This record gives sequence, structure tokens and C-alpha cells, in this order.
Amino acid sequence: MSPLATMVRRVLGLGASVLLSSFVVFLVPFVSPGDPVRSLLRARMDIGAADEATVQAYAEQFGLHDPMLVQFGRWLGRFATGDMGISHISGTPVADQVLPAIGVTLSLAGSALLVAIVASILLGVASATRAGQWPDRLITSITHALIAIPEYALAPLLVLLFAVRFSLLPSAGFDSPASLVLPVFILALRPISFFTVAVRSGVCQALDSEHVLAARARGLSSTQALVRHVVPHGLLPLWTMVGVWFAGLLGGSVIVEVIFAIPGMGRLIFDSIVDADIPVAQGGVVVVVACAVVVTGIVDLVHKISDPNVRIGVRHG
Amino acid sequence: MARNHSREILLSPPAFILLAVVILTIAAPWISPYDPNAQSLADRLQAPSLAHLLGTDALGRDTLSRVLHGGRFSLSVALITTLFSLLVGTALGLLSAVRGGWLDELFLRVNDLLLALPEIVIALLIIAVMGPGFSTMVLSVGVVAWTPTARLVRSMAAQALSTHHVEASKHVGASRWFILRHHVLPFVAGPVLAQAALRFGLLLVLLGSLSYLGIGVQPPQSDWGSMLAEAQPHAIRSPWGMIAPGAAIFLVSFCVTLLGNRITHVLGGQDVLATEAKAEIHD
Amino acid sequence: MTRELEFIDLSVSSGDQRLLSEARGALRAGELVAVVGRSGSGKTLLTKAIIGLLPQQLRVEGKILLDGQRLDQLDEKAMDSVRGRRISMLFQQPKRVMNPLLTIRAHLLEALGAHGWGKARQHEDRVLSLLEEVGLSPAKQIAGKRPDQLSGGMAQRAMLAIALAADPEFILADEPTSSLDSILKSEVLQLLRRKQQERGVGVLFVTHDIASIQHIADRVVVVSDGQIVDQCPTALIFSKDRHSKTRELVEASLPPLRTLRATDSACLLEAVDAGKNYTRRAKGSAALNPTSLRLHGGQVLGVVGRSGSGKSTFARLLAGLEQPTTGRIIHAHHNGEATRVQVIAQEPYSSFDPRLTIRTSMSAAVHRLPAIQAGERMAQAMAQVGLPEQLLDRRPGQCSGGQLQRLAIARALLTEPQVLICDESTSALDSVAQRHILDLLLDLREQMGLSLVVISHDMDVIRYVSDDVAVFYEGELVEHRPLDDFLADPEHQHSKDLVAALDITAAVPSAS
Amino acid sequence: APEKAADPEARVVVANFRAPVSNWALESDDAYVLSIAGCLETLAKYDQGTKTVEPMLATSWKQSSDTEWDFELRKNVEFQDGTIMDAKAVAASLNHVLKATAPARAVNPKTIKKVEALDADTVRVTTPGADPLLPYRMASVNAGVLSPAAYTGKGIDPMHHCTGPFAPVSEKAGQSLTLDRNENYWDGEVKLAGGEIRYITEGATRATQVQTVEADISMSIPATSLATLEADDKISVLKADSPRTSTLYLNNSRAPFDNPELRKAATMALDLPAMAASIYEGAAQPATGPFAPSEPWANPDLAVPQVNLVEAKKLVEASGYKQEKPLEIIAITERAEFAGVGAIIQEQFKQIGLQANVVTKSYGAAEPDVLAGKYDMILSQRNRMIDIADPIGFLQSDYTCEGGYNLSHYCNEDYDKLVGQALVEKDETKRHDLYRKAGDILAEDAANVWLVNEQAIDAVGAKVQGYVQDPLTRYVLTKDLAKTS
Ligand SMILES: Nc1ncnc2c1ncn2[C@@H]1O[C@H](COP(=O)(O)OP(=O)(O)OP(=O)(O)O)[C@@H](O)[C@H]1O
Ligand SMILES: Nc1ncnc2c1ncn2[C@@H]1O[C@H](COP(=O)(O)OP(=O)(O)OP(=O)(O)O)[C@@H](O)[C@H]1O
Ligand SMILES: [Mg+2]
Ligand SMILES: [Mg+2]
Repeated sequence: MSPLATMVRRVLGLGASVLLSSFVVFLVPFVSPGDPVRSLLRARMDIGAADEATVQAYAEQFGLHDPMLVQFGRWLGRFATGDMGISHISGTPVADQVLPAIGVTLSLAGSALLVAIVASILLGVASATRAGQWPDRLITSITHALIAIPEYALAPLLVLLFAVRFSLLPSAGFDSPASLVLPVFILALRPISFFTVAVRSGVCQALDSEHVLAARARGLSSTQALVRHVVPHGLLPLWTMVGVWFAGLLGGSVIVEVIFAIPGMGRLIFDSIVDADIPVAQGGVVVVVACAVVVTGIVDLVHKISDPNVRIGVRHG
Repeated sequence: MARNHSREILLSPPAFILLAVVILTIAAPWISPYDPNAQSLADRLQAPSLAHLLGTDALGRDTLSRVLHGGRFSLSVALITTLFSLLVGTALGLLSAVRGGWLDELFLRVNDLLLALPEIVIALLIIAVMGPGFSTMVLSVGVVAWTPTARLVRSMAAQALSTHHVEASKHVGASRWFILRHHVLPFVAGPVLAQAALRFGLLLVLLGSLSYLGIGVQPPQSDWGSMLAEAQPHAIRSPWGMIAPGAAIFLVSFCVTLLGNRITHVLGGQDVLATEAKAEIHD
Repeated sequence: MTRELEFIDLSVSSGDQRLLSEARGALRAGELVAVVGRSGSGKTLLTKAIIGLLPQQLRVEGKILLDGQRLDQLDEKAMDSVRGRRISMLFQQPKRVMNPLLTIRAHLLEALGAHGWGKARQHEDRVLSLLEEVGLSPAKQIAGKRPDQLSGGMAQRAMLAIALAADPEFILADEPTSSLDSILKSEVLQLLRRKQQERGVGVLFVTHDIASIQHIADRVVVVSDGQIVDQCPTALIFSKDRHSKTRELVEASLPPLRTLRATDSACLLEAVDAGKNYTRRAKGSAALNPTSLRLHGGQVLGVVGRSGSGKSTFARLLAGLEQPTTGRIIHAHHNGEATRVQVIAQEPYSSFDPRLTIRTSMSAAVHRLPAIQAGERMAQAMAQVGLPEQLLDRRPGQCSGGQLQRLAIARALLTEPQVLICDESTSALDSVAQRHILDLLLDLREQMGLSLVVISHDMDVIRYVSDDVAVFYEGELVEHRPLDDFLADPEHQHSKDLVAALDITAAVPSAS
Repeated sequence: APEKAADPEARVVVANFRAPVSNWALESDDAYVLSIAGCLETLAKYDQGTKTVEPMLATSWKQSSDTEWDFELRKNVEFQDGTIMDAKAVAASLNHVLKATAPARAVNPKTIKKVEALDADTVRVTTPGADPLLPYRMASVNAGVLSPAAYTGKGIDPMHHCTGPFAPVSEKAGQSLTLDRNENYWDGEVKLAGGEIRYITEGATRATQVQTVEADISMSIPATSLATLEADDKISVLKADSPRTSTLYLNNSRAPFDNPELRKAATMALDLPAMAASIYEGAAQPATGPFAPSEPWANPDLAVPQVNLVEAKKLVEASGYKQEKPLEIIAITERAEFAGVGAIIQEQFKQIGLQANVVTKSYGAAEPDVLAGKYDMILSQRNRMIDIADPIGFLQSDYTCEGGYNLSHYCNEDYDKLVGQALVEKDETKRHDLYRKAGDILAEDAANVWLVNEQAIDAVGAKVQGYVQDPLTRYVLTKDLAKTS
């Protein structure tokens, strides 16, 4: 398939994904129990019953009692002009909530992945170059253990240890580099395992490949060959995974965001769905989906350009 | 899988531990020292003792009994969702690989979408609609859980189908069924089984996180995740309440991952985690 | 004193198994020594053992002397400065041994020991002159390319430039030409010989094909089952009283002894303006331009052409594995049944599922028959290809390449084909095994009246089996004539090149 | 030891349980955040110590007719942006809240007809009917006053637009509000250089923050963290009766709890002290009735209901109730402790022969059924003095036959009559008397089971000085709050 056709398909796919996901989110208040307008009012004010007139007036203000498709059409019309709508709770533009949140999450997910990349390169190379020996077995065990850790159990324990007990790190928030340490560490755990395995197998494969042997025959020392020929190849499979994980972490760090009181995307979506603030939830989901599709698309593209195995394609015949 | 292979898998330490956990949880009603819901408000938040091996929780309920009973819930939900995703994922993955065309295209798009929407957000949407509970949990996780399996099956089946030997078989007149049965399924089965083990572990943790967030299992029922959530506020005074269910989730998930890894290992494959990674590289 | 690379009692073992035992020999500067032997005989092990790059699990014993200095006792660091600088290597698959992420320039700089920051500029002249020396121009442009952007021949030349970069005294060449087509092969061989003589380098040239090196090698060393069984000056290799293993190799490279021509019979298969364009766009060159051709019963059609010239595409169209985008393929009907066509693929190891027994794989062809009948048919097919029935219960990993290729033929025979298309079916095999398969094919034609389409980039093969030759060039059938006419008077420029290449590598008459 | 001197450069960090969600709309609960921050001030102020409404931005007020109140503004009060606070600005602020689509609970068109500036220093508030509680309303945070410049096209901008001791200077969305000392504060010198309000909705995290000294004051500490904090000698834990009572609402409108005998049995079955001591960690008092004992209108003679299983069983039998299927206790998910409370109730009901299941639901999901009277029991909690320090709103909406929030669907004409009288009673003592009688009727009828009176718990770090706890969570950063270095 030509690059242009791929691009067009991707863009169409992106549009479809965004539309579909926003519609799914949009449906939630229509099919879930409870009155969404009262939910919205409750989010503005403490538990208590709003009287019917208030509910009516409030619904009127945001057109919440219009037929479903009319509402969705209105949202779409606005969205087409780049306007994500108005939050039903704060009455402010959705973008004002979504953009800071995505910023927070981007830096959180970005740092976590950065940590994971660095750690996994070290671990993966260390274990591949000692394949079958104890460092390899140890690292492999660690990678298997990391994914089994329930982060919601580990995070509170780490807070108790590092924040409460030793006062080394802040227990929550998102303002100083120190406040990033624990959440980033916890978010990085799982990617570290997956990345390490990818790097390890990539490096193992590269170690076995003939071009590394040829490089040695050219007079490169084993370290030089490792740095110049093995590791770059070992890392090729990593980049696609980074893309996928990046996409996943954008909205998927709810637990960490809740535990560490971080005003990120996962939390924003979580709260807005709970409070029935659908424009915000829609905006959040759309941005997450769009970012995810774009990121995976870019990674795919980079992968296609950078990985010669993919670039050449498998010969038929 | 050859017989000695199965033996190598089944006679391993993780398999024993898992078996023990499963037996203990199944037998929970008979072996647990207390009724998991029996409260004794006077004996709350006790440290481990002879009377309560793992101490008591905030309502004075025996933590050990609750971990055992909670395991029934946690493990069965995780098992059901894993089986569900295994069946659905394998069927759809095969279909997509074999049929190709628009079906495959549709499959890829749906996958892209589900990949872009974090699992927990999807779970949240479903819970918002259906309210929390057992079936919601299974459904909300099941909706997404099949995709990694399907992607793996699709990519492996496509890989199997594009081999020279399949082409050779086809050309000498092998039927579709012959190819599926001899060339594709044996190729796919091992990694998929290994991945299912891995998925079970991951799902156990994910389901726990729903309960932890309070949108999963609802009291008075409890699973390991909700036990963790209940115990967290008391963590300083009584860390056992958190450590026990946390360790249970970790132990089961870890063992089952090791087991999955053993499967790929005896099949001469890579690390089980790579099955998940392979599933991610698509299109 | 001439420089000398000597190995004494060199053994390589894996566990208790001796893979190479007590090899002894020497290579002097300015000399080209051919190491010949069948696949798996230990040729590669020998070269890797000399340069000290065997995998760690293999144990090496014996002495390796470079100008009297014990290489086997050097530490890794010292060895690093021998490799590339004093002894370098050439490999069979140039693209696979180059780092696909790096440019040719980067490879050359590495070989020059100049891969640091800022050193590139200083050595640019050296890089370009090396490339020009091996006939790669414009050098500047080629230096900037990555391996996958080069053709096979160019890559092999680049490989040679890399090997020559640090001005080594010895080059160990492990089958550097066996993946090239005849024309390229002769070009590269000549280039190698020239450079070797100009620079006075000692070359150890590994091959399984005596014919290809008979004009350039000074001496021949014959390896069989991990042992050096024979060595002598090249000229003496053809004498009748040499070691039996030597004879075997020599015979496999002999010119055709047969000039049997099948009598014309009915047309089985006909291509009428059949062409194929893989891309959907109308523009852009088609993989195969419209081609017309007839195939008769019992005929052997040899198909030659460079890589990418459309040979396989044509074969796939004939076999019905692909639908032509223009024209059509007409199958003759005989007793109401259309002509049955079967294809034998190139790679013996990939044409059987490694997890299944051969029997299961074979049963694909007869799984619709009752079990007993199917078993009988398989036994019969095995007999036809001259293999014992026990082989059926092995897995592909337990069979040799030659056996697998026979098994592939047996599987094809199960469908009772009238036409057998062999797409490079022997090029992965050593010359002896290749000869055996070709003989088997000719036998089958003899016995069963099979028509054969033999696709090969190796003119020796074509000449050995064909009645008629079809030459493809850039997706076009440029020549289609009886073999003798073709050899005597090739018309198309490409055909002329092919025939000329044949002369250079042609075997001398057996009486010598 | 002698108290250390306060540091004039010190800033105090407050971990607040509430995050502003409504773009600082004063009719919403965001007003509480601004009030806690020491930014937003009101004309009057309810003093927790004296239990009276006292002057703040207004120096005095008088009722010029049954429905008209004139507030005399304090002179020379400047907004933090330097503009003068005059009657026009005050009227504009209040009218803004009155015009809101979703108006505030205490300040809305039903309680206030109009607000106008009589002259530069006098604001007239007109009520639809006689309302002795108007000064209370004007003390609610929703009646806060902001500079005219705060009302922008894009909503409310509080930065430097209040009158209070602290001026907001910047906000990190979803995280915190930073404030600096108001050098020109009308009520004198402000001791702290500034402060920060951090929005931390997770209770456990708030508790941790004060332990780690990331926060100086953590508000609304969850009961579960209480023991830990109390064990920490660097932290003082302040408790006060809050106007919230956790209540097991019984559906009075349908079987079986339309039978008062059965409701009484339910009350007798529950061991409230044990509940308060366990789930609530002693951070709540077993309830004696609809009011907390510390409230002026509570009946001091009411005692915590005694567990009496024998009597309760008898009542159940006497009621003739035959249980066919288990009753349902809805525990709302918004309050984590209700799951445990529900579990306890389930156990204790079992002992008097009532089978019940606990189902957890979000309040939003449960509300339609509850309001429609389609439920058995729901665990919820209710603030009696939302926004104003008087229970009349609560008594009216929650228990009168026509009450807008009568979850228990309770209806008693005698009760309604008492509430009607209280509504127009100007004399405070008499009014409180009426409240008490109304409360007695509720208790007598066992309208619901009032479980525990919750307490407001704040945790305060050792360096903080001059912190006065406000159970209604309105005032935290005050001019007198200080911190040692
Ligand atoms: N790393 C290894 N471990 C064990 N056995 C090996 C290893 N490498 C090669 N061998 C075995 O050693 C023998 C000689 O192998 P070698 O690669 O030298 O053959 P070759 O003569 O180069 O064959 P070809 O012409 O196919 O390249 C073979 O039987 C091979 O299976
Ligand atoms: N499935 C395919 N899709 C697209 N292009 C193809 C496909 N198969 C072959 N081609 C292209 O068609 C052209 C002819 O290929 P073909 O395989 O027929 O060459 P060949 O003569 O068999 O070469 P070789 O000697 O390398 O096997 C080449 O340019 C090739 O890249
Ligand atoms: Mg070799
Ligand atoms: Mg080909």
C-alpha cells in the first residue's frame, strides 16, 4: 500500500475512532440510571435534592432535555469547528480543563516511559549478553514479578515508607520533581518488564546475527560491536511498544492519579463520567483517543522508516 | 504439546503454588477458621496471632478467612474473563486472519480503538451504565480483554498462513480445515495458552484495581482488591490487612505468569511477555 | 620471507562431537586456495576457527600461526587488532552481514578503524578510492547508501571493499559468490582474483562448487565430514585417481553428458500474453510483461534471468498460484481433466512444517483418500524419489537439504502432476546434492513423461537439464529457443552475457 | 515551654477536601473554597462560639419592615484590587447569585426577592415573606462579596478581587490556590505572609499530607485515619460536633417500615456506640435523635437508644410482619464507611429476625427510586445546617409532608404545624423550642434511625498557631492564623 493511501486510511480511521468513542461516551447518561442533571448539580453543591424547577432551568441552560441525536449533532457541529464544548459543571470551555490535564498526563506518562526505556535498555542488554547465566535469570524473574504487582497495593505502601516514615518524598501532588518520583516509578514498573523482554530478545537476536559477526571480523572489539551493532538493533522492537504504552498511559493512569492526587487525564475522565459531565468526558476521551492514534501512527511510521526489515518488506515468490 | 512438555509445565513450583491457592480458595467454606463476615467489633484491627493468623480487619473480621473467601471471587472473575477472552479472541483472530478483507480491516479498526481507549475508562463507561457488580465486572473487562488474544492469534495465524510450507500444502490440495488443524492451530495454541496465563495474571490485577477504586465488587461481597481498599486507611496501624490481599494478588499473578513463561519456554519460544508485545505490533 | 597463515592440527568440537578434526594447512600471501566440500563438511568452521570467532560453546584445539605468531594464544584485545587489519573475511550473504541501519561509508570507516566522531571527513578519500577500486561508482553516492539499497552484486563488491579496507594480508572468503547469478558471479570472481594478485593477498576461498573456481584457484583443499581429505594444485584435481570425495565433487560440476531431446508431443500448458502487474497503478513497470509460451509433454524448459526479472512470477502464473493481470494461461484438457501443475520451491527447509512429521505434511496431498490407500500412495512416491519409507516419520529438522528436496518432489508426485515447476529448487544445495536432484528430475521425466520447468540463475543447471531455454530480462521474455541454438548463438545482449559467463566458469574436459 | 514567636514570612498550606469545580461560581460550593482561603467575606458572620450572627462587612442591620432588611456597610473597606466596597458592588454580587440558573441553597429567589443599594453604604434586601433568618442567610458563604471586576465575560475571576485577609494570586488547575497576605485588610494586621489551599479529595491522602508536613492543616480527616494521627505527637487533632448525622433512612411510605413498631424495633436492634467506636473510630458520637446534643435546639433529655433485642424481637412479632424476601439496605458509594455500617446493620438486624442485604450504589443511581419511594432503607448522611446555622431548611425539606427532600416519605401533621410556626417565629428562643418539639415528634415516631453524629476533624501541624476550628468548614486562613518558623 502506498504511503499516501496509508496516511489517508489512518486519518479516516482516526476520525472514525474519535467519532465512535465520543458517541459511546455521549450515550452514557442516556442509558445509565439516575438523572444526569441532578448529578451535575450535586457536583456543584453538596448532597441534597435540587428542586424540580432548578433541574429544569439547568437542563434548559445546556439543552440537556433535547432529543439525544439533537444533542449529539450540536456537539458534533461545535466539535467540527474545533470547539469541545462547555463543561456542564463549571460552565467553562472543556478545553480549559482537558488541555492542562493532558499536559500533566503527557509529562507523567512521558517521564514514566523515559524511565522505563532507560531501565529496560540497561536490564535488557545486561540480561541478553549474559543469556542463561544468573544475571539473566534474575532479571527475567524481576520482569515477571513486576507485572504481577498490584500498583494500588504498592503505591500506598511506598507512600507510607518514603513519605510518612522517612519523609524523603512528597506523598501527593504534582508540583515539584520530587513529587513525580513515586508516581513515575509506579507507572514505569509494567512497561519496564515488557520493554526489558523486548530489548532482551532484540539484543539476543542481534547478537546471533551475521552482521555482528562480520563486524567482529572487521576488527571491532566485542564492546564496540555491542554498542554500534547490537544495541541499535535490539532497540528496534522497543519503539512500537513505547508508542502503544504511551497511548495506554494517557488515560490509563487513573489509579496512580487518584492515589497521588494528580490532576491528570485519567482522573479527569474518571470524575467527569462519575459526575455525568459528558462534554468533559467526551473531550477527554476524544483527546486521549486522538493522541493515542496519532502517537501509534507516528511510531508506526518511524518504525517503517527506521527498521529496514519492515522497510524492505518480505519478498514474495 | 508432547507429554513430557506437559509434565515439565505441571510439575513446576509455580504450578504447585497455584494449585495450592486454588484448592485453598475452593475449600474456603470448610477450611477457613471463621465466617468471613462474622464481625467482632471488640477485636478489630488485631495483629496476627494464633487466634487470627493474619489478624483482623476494621470490623473485627478474620483476615485469613476473608482472603480465602475473597480469592473465590477474585479468581473466578479473572478466570471467567480470561476464558471468555480466550474463546472470543481466538475465534475472532482466526476469522480475521483467514477471511481477511473487510472483516480484517474492521477488526483492525476496532482493535485500534480499544487499544486507544484505556481499559479502565471502558470499564468505567460500562459500570456507569450498568452499575457495579459481578456481571458488570466480567463484562467491562471482557469487552477489551479479548483484543490482545485476538491480535496475537491473528498475527500468528497470518504468519502461519504465509509460510512456504502452508503454500506448499495448499498447492498439493490441502483443505482449509487441514491447514487450520495441522499448520495453524498447533502453531498458535502454545503461545495463546501462554498468553492466556499471562492475561489471567494481568486481569487479576486489573479487576482488583476496579474493586480498589470502588467500582468493582460491592460490599458485602469482597475480593482482594476491595479488601485492599478497605484496609488501606488502617495501613499504619495494621499493615497486615493490606499486605495479605496484596500479596495474594501478587503471588497468583506472578505464579501464573511464570507458568505461562514455562509454556513458551518448553515450546522453544521467547518470554511469555513477548506474546503480549507481539500482539501489539499489528497491521 | 613470504607471509604465511598456517593452521596445525586444528580441531573443533561441540561436546564430545568432533566437527572438525586435526586440519592442517597453510596459506601464503599472493596465493588463492580453494576449500571445497559438501554442505556441512566444516568449511565455515575452519574459517571461523582461524579468525577466532567461533561461538563460545565450541571448543578449539590446535595451533594457528600467522607469520609464526600463535594466534590461538592471543587475548581478545590483541586478536581484535589482527581481525580486519591482517586477516579479514568475505561472506556469502553480503546484505545479511552488513548492518542494515548503517551506510556503506560507516562500514568502511569501521573497517578502517576510523569510526569515531569527526574522523569520517579525514578518511573520506580513502573510502571513495576503495569503492572505486572494486568498481562501485559513483563512489560518493554509493558510500551514502544503506545495504538494502544495493543490488546483490553491488553489495558483494562493497563487501570486498570493506574486507580490503585495512589492507589485510589474508582474506578468508566463505562462499562469497554462491548467492549470485552466473554473470555477477563471474564478475565478482574476476574482481577478487585481480585484487588478490594486485595486492598480493592470500585468499582462502570456500566453496562447494569446483567449477566456479577452477580458473582462479592456485590450490584446492577438499574437506569432507570435518576432515581435510585431499589437497593439490588446481590442475590436478580432475585426475581420476584422486580421493573419492574429490571425485564426487568434480563429477557434480561436469558438463552435460546427455543430449536427449524429447519428442514433441501434445501441448500441455500455454501462456497467451500472460502478464502480471502487482501494483494497481497502470504506470510503473510490470513484474512480468505479456508473455506467450507453450509447454509440451516431456519437455524440459530452462528459465534463466537475473534476480527480479520475473522468473518466479512467470512460474506462479503457470502454476495457477497467481492470476495473470493480462492474457491467460490455457491448460490443455486430457480425458476431461486439465493439466495438473506442481511447484517445487527453492528452500527445502521451509517447504515442510518443522513441527509436523513428514508423513503429516505429505498427507496434505492425499488427505481426502482413505488412510490405507493414502499410505500406499506415499510409499509409492517415496520409492519414486529413491528414499526409504522410514524417513516419513521424521521431522524436517532431522533430514538433510537434499532429502527434503526429494521429499518435496515426492509430495508433488502424490498429485500425479504432468508439469513440475522447479523454482530455484537446487540452488540452496551443494553441488553434489544439486546434481543428484537434477538427475532425479530427469529420471522422472524419462519414466513418467513429466514436463519440467526448471528456473535457475545458474547457467550450469540450465545447460545440464534443458531442452529449451527461456531468458527473462526486466520482466520480459527476451529469448526462447532450443538449448543448442541458444548456446551457439545467443541473440539478446543479456543472453550473450550469460553464455560468456558460462565460458569463464566452464569446466575443462574431464580428461586432464 | 514558652510559645515560639510567629514567623511573619510564614505561609500555611491547607489540604482541603473540596476542589472548586464550578469556575468559582459563588452560588456553588466553590464559595466555600474561597471562604476557607480567607478571600471571600460576607456581610454577616455566624460565630460558632457565641452562636450568634455578628457583623462582618456590614456593621449593623435592621429590619425596616417584615420583608425588608437594611444592611449598613463597613466604611473604608477596599477590595484587594483597590476599589472601594460600596453598596452597589455588594448588591451586584448578591444579585449575581440570585440570577444563577442553579441558585444557592440559602440564597435564592425563593428566599430573597431582591437586593438593592439604598445609598452608598446601605444595602436593602427584600424577602418574599417574613424571614427571621435573613441575617443567617447573609452569613452563608454564597452571599459573599466580590469586586465588580471579578465578574468577567468568562465567569468569575477571584484573583485580587476579595475583601478578606488573603488575596488569591495564582491557581494550579485542579491542584491548588495560592494566596498572599492582604496588606490593606480592614480588620488589621494579617499574621501570615500567605497560604495555599490544596485540593485533595482523598481523605487518606489529606491525613498523610499533614503527617509528612506537606500540609499544615488538613481538613475533614476521615475517621479511619484518626487513630494514626492521634498517635502522632507532632499533630493536634481537633474535633467538633458537625451538623451531619449518618442516618439509616427508612421508607415510611411502604411496607414494612410504614409500621412505626417495626421502625422502633430497628432502632432498638442497633448498637450505636459500638458502631461509633469501630467504623467511626470514635470520631462520631452515637446519635440520640435527629439533632446533635450540642445544638441549642436539641432535647437534652433524649439518650442514645439502648440495644434491646428482646423488646425489639417482640415488636417485630407484634407488627405482624412476615418476611418473604430480604430487605434491601442501600449503601451509597460516596461515603466509603457506609459499606461497613451496612455490614454491621445487616448483622444486627439478623439478630431480631430481619434479613437484609446490603447493595451499594452511587447516590445518583439510587436517588430516583428513593425519591419515588421505591426502596426499603438507605444509608446516607445529611447536613442539618447547610449554609446557614439553623436547621429550619432541613426540618422543612426533609420531614414535612410536602418536603422537597423527604427521603423517608415521613408525614405527620403535628410536625408540619410546628415547622410552620417556627418559620415565622422571630424570637430565637421560641424558635428553638419549636425545633426541639419537632425533633421530639420525629424521635417518637422513629421516622428514621439516626446512627451517629459525625464530627468535623481537622489535623493541625505543630507549627500552626491560632487555628480555630469551624465545624461548618468556612474559615481556615484568618488574619490571626500564624505559624512559627
Ligand atoms: N555452533 C555449532 N554448534 C554445533 N554444531 C555446529 C555449530 N556450527 C556448525 N556446526 C556443525 O558443524 C558442521 C560443519 O558446519 P559448517 O558450517 O562448517 O559447514 P559448511 O561446510 O560451511 O557447510 P555449508 O556449505 O552448508 O556452509 C555441521 O554439521 C554443523 O551442523
Ligand atoms: N507479491 C509481489 N508483490 C509485489 N511485487 C512482487 C511480488 N512478487 C514479485 N514482485 C516483483 O516482481 C518482480 C519480479 O519478481 P520475481 O520474483 O518474478 O523475480 P525472479 O526472477 O524470480 O527473481 P529471483 O531470481 O530473485 O527469484 C520483482 O521486481 C519483484 O519485486
Ligand atoms: Mg558454510
Ligand atoms: Mg524467484
